Amino acid sequence: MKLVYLDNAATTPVDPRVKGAMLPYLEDHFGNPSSVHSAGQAVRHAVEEARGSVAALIGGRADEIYFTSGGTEADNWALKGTAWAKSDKGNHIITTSVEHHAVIEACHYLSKHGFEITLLPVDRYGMVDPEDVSKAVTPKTILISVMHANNEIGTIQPVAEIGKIARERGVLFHVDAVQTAGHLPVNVNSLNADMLSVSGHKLYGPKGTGALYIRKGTRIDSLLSGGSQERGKRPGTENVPGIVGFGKAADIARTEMAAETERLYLLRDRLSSELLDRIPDSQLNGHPAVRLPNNVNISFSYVEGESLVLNLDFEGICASTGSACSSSSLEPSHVLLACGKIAEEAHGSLRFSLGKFTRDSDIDAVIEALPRIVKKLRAMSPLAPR
Amino acid sequence: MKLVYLDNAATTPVDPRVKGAMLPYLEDHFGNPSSVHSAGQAVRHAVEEARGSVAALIGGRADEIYFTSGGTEADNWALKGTAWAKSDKGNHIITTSVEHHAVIEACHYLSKHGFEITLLPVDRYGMVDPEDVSKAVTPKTILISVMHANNEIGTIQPVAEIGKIARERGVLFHVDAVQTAGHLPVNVNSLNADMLSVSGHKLYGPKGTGALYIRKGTRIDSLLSGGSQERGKRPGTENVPGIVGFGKAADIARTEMAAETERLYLLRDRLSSELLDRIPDSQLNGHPAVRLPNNVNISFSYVEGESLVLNLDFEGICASTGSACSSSSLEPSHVLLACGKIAEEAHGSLRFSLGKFTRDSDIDAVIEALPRIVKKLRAMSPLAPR
Amino acid sequence: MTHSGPAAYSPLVIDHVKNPRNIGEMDRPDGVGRVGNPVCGDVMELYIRVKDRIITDASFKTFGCGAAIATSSMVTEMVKGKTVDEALEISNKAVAEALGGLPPVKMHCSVLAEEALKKAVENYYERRGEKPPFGTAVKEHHH
Amino acid sequence: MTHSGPAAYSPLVIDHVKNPRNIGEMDRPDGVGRVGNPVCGDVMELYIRVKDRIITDASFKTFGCGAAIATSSMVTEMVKGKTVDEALEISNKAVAEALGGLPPVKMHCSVLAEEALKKAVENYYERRGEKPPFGTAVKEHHH
Ligand SMILES: Cc1ncc(COP(=O)(O)O)c(C=O)c1O
Ligand SMILES: Cc1ncc(COP(=O)(O)O)c(C=O)c1O
Ligand code: FES
Ligand code: FES
Repeated sequence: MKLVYLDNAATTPVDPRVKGAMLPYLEDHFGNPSSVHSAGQAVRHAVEEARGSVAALIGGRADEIYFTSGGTEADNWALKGTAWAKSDKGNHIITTSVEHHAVIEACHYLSKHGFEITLLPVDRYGMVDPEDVSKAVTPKTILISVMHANNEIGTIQPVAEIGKIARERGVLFHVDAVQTAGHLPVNVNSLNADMLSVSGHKLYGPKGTGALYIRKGTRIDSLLSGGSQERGKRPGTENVPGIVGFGKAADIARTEMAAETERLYLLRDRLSSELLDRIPDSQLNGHPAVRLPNNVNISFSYVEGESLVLNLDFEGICASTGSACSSSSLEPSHVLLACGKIAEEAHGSLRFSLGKFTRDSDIDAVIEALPRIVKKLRAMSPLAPR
Repeated sequence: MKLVYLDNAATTPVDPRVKGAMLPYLEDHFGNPSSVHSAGQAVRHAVEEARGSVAALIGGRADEIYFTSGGTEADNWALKGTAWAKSDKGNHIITTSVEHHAVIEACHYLSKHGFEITLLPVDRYGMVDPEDVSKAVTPKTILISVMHANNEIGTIQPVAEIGKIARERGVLFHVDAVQTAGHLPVNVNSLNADMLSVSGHKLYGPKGTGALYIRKGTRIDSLLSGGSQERGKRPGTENVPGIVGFGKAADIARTEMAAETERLYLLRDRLSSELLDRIPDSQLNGHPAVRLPNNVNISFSYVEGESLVLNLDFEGICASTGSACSSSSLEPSHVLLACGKIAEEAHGSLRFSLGKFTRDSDIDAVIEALPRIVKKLRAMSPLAPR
Repeated sequence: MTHSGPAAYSPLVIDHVKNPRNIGEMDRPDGVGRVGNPVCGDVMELYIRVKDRIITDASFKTFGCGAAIATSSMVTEMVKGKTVDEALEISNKAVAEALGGLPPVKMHCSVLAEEALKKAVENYYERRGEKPPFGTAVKEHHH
Repeated sequence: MTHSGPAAYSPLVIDHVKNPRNIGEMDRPDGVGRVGNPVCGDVMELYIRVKDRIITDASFKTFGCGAAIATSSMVTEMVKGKTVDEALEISNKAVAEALGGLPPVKMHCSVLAEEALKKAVENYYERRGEKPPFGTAVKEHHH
């Protein structure tokens, strides 16, 4: 069965060109970039080239890019590293109620260590009001952290406006751009971002790679202590093949983004309007217009998310549900609840995230299968009107 | 020019079988192991299999293995995670003066946060006295951290004895086994280790992978906050191809270790005795017998380490120097100083670390080249006797 | 990408999610049990038909995850032919085992099936004006 | 594995480490400068021969890293033909530039070369019983 993979927000396949770029560094070029000898220096150059590629993708300078093990580490570093470095200045951090767990949980951790966290509300589309950010700033505020786009519902936040406020108020600004870098234009300067998180495996690069952009002059503590890698800020032998692949993925994304985005908008809108048309009692989650080009998130009343995902999987379609019912907690998606959904609706949400390997036929497959599946599940749901 | 790679303690080449195991996870099996659908579950199995392989390598249970981005993260997690989790019980940590920077600097960080660190001395072979460990324990001691074998001079520490002391005194015990796991038998139970660090790229696995063994029931804080990966203790999308490769490398190491070790002892001893014979004013660093099967570390009076490394490199030989003269600090190796070497000698040390791709001809190449090189450098050294 | 089956579910669980047995409301059942809470993402309704104290038929309706669906489906299979009192002996563990096991995080879903069955039997006794052979009613499924 | 050259050194630095120019002690030099400290891992000795205030020959001995060797070697090349006063103008930056640049962490090594040269010229003036045209002696190279 050909797989219809529509879970690109969870992770993307590695672009064959990325794999091609990585292979030499899994074989011949295995040196440690910190080594003085040629075997080490051969790979040092490759790491620095990749740094330039990631910098170019987000409009930063190469010496402001620090490679990490992924988006989670980048987010944790930005939040905790700033908190510890600035604890003499204040203890207040502003973020939103729809951030990724990596940010929310880092804030939770900090709140147990004496920091005060403001979780800003969002409107029913999941959008933050910059006014609210402005009002939340106090003399004790040391950091504002807002995601560029939401991973579940795709809503794009007004980060440029928020960055302007942060700059005016003299507060550091971190942007979690894990879902946008490589997919939409991201520029640390127009966003006034002091820190920005990127993850390699969300843009057709390898898993286990990520980066934190740290604007020159920004005070931040390191999470890890050790050797002098990454200019002493992030020790540990560099994941060279991963970094090289991440750099290649950044290069490809930068040059192909514009055309790809246009293509995705068409696929996305067709998928979303067909499903909403064909399936009664369904509603789009997230902002109808200001959303990621690859995200379709719909709630289907009376049915539960995981059973939707399973039934789609039986037909070779990979999607995901925001409902955390599949984890040990029975909490529905914190994002959908923040948008004002009742728990029952939140449990029945389904996310399709398109990617560059998505074709028209993939969309057709979903449009054909899902109405049948929803019907079947509703027939056995004790909540559906009889 | 064929490369004579004798820097396996810095990093190892990836075993072709490891690369073979990884490739499918860079191509077809790209799913996110946390995803419910088949694309995710296909890789979930592979991650759990790798966990079993790493567990088997160190005699632990699979559910006591937590994958990290490398040895540095594992060390930092063990030290800082224990310190924060146990700060209600005490604030004293015992370690040695010859640990890797990942441990030493983590301790330095903790000392700035109210923890008291005892850096135990070593004898002239770099070995810790278990008696000293025993004497250093106070009611406030929460952790003892001792490396299994030293990465610079190869000396193997009496970790089993130290583990026994730790257990008797009710203190947690962490072992940095980055240089031994996969090279010598390591067993968390016979070592009485509560935590143990491993790094993938030191045992013919991929860079960007590592693991911390955490004995069931050990209280430890997480360094990263976020999703529920690694049973909630180490969030972030798993580096699947890396983890699979790490697992494969662990399997290979476990089955081939005994034969490989025997082979290395012979090569090691030939290299070391020939060099000491042929080059006057040279002395072996580290313990003459209780040392890693792959480590030869020699100081050559009157010459500096980096210039030795460079001149060897001109002849296609990759080695390293413990001297940190190549970094911005001019400090000589903290390990050699701890062994009582004077700085001048410490600056002239050279480390050859053999590996499973090392052949007799590689040893021959060094034996031929190095006497010439030392002679050349001594001829231009203002310190050499005229 | 191979297609190895979703979740960490056993093949039998998958089979029951794919083809749930005994779906649907029952016409004039002899006992009905409803447990769960839509807020928690799971609601289960279980119907039994009883003749001479023997459960001759069972069916269900479920809103919930794969494990919830599979355990509902399996429990309706398991009770058929059993006496109502035998049915009360069916534990959530037995249902999970009959399915070839459940992932640890999904064990709580099998509790729903056990509770729904107990409630249906309780309801059967109630309808007959009898007292069920157990002390107190099953507690509500709260989170 | 390709062999692309070690360290982050320029090809010219590598060339000077491979084939250092003007190695060795000089027989009856007109000026000698010794700087550095074995404890720090670097000691440099620079010898000059001077005729009519023009440096006709220079040589060195160096214990140190690649950058230390290359800058020693390069500075002995650069001073030949210059007057002693012109030699005093040679900065560490000029030496590094002549070598095609040095990695940032290695710039401090080039300071050694500048200082050794200054000391050699100073020593030349001393031997002649003259005062050098600069105020104070170069400071010792401390870390
Ligand atoms: C918005 C956002 N932030 C952070 C992360 C964490 O990234 P990673 O999985 O690379 O650790 C993700 C992806 O899971 C994400 O979508
Ligand atoms: C003893 C020891 N501990 C820790 C490390 C750090 O491991 P990694 O480079 O994988 O972060 C190393 C290697 O550099 C090591 O030799
Ligand atoms: S019913 Fe919600 S997790 Fe199973
Ligand atoms: S002389 Fe020591 S680093 Fe150059």
